[in-house]
Amino acid sequence: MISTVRLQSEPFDAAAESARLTQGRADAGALVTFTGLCRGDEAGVPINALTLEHYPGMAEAEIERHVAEAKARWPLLGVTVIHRYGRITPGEPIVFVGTVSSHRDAAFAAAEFLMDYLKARAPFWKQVERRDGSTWVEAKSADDRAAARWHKRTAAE
Amino acid sequence: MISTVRLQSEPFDAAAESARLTQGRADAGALVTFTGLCRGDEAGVPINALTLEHYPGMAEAEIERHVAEAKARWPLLGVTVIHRYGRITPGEPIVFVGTVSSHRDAAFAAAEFLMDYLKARAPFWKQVERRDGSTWVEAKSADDRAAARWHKRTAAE
Amino acid sequence: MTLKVRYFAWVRERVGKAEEDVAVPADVKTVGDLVQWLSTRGEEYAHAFENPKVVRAALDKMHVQPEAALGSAKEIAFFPPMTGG
Amino acid sequence: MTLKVRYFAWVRERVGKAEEDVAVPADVKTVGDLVQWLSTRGEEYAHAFENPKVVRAALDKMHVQPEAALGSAKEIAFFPPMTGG
Repeated sequence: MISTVRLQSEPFDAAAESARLTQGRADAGALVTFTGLCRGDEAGVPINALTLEHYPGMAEAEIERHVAEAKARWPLLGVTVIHRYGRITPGEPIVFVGTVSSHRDAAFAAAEFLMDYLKARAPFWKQVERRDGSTWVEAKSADDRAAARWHKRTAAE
Repeated sequence: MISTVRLQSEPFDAAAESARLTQGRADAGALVTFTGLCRGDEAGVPINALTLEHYPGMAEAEIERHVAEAKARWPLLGVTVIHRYGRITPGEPIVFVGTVSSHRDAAFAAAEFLMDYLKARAPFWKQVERRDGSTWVEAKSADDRAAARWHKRTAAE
Repeated sequence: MTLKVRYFAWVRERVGKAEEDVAVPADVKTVGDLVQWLSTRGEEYAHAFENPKVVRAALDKMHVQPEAALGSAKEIAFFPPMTGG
Repeated sequence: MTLKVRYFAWVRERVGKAEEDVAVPADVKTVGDLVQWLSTRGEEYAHAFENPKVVRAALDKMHVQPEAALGSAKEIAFFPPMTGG
């Protein structure tokens, strides 16, 4: 299985990353991609930009660990995770998760699992830049719950 | 909300369709795409091609109806569904579903809903072409169950 | 009543044609009645409908159950379970 | 024992620095002990850790709970709940 994990400050091309995942292979039946983008507003108020702070070293390790867990849980043929840090303006991509499998259930489940974990566990912090100053985005308890459902599933297995 | 539904025999560029869904918009927080591809084997046996037969008129209507239902259930900003018919060789895309929303849960749920329904309800039939002849793919009861889970959810609401 | 009947996938192959116009007798009221009546029209139909539970139907391009009344429909289609996506 | 302590996001802003090397007293055994001890070092620390439940910790780049022993770790980090993805 080919897996790619990248942290970078530069923008990336989600479409090209998506194409790369299935290029030249005939065993892939299903490709699921998630692209998280910077919106022009946060809670209804316009923003100028987001700035993402991260914990270098730990962020890579956390993502690699979750990619390994996804590979152990589902029959994956390829995984790509890209997460940006630094200043990101509205319309730009922040995060990309792409999963390839022979069947759609595995590709969907692995992509959702990775996104839930990135939201709740990967050491990134978003700061919103508005005309009148900057504020840190508050974590949502919904994100913790979304990540927790994968724990429950393990326990039930 | 912009929605695109296309049935076509020609191949399509999943990456370009994916890029088109979020181009030039700053309200999209999440893009989920699913691409179904023709595998080089079916149940472990190599294949030359798939041929998809469809019911013109009904296929479009069924897909449009499910796109409308997805729009009613989730706050979507954009949906694209493309389904091919005719002869498709290994590595080529068969189906594409792309959903855009401000939040990831809606985008994931709508994409899975549309794929489950396409599998179980859209009038397409796959024929596998092997060196020694052609056979029709049998429907999987797992696909019926996958589609049925969305009914249950409605009943519980 | 004249109804356009269409066949898809292996139902089409067994019947040996993609579509035909059929004069439906007055006592054939439902989709199920039509399947039964078609089955009496020859071996190829009997073969196509030998397991009626497997064959699905759409009336004027909407999925229907065997109990559905033909009513004033213009077109009916018979096909195996779908395998798209 | 000397430990590199790193701060992120608003914890960093409140403490007023991104990292520092700290000589940890022998009776500071756990992550929770360290938080308590840091809080006594000045107003900026007291402010950063005023609600210890909100501040998360990672020991040698792994998430840990307050009960975790510092052991022979080389680096600890404190930060708010994560908001990536």
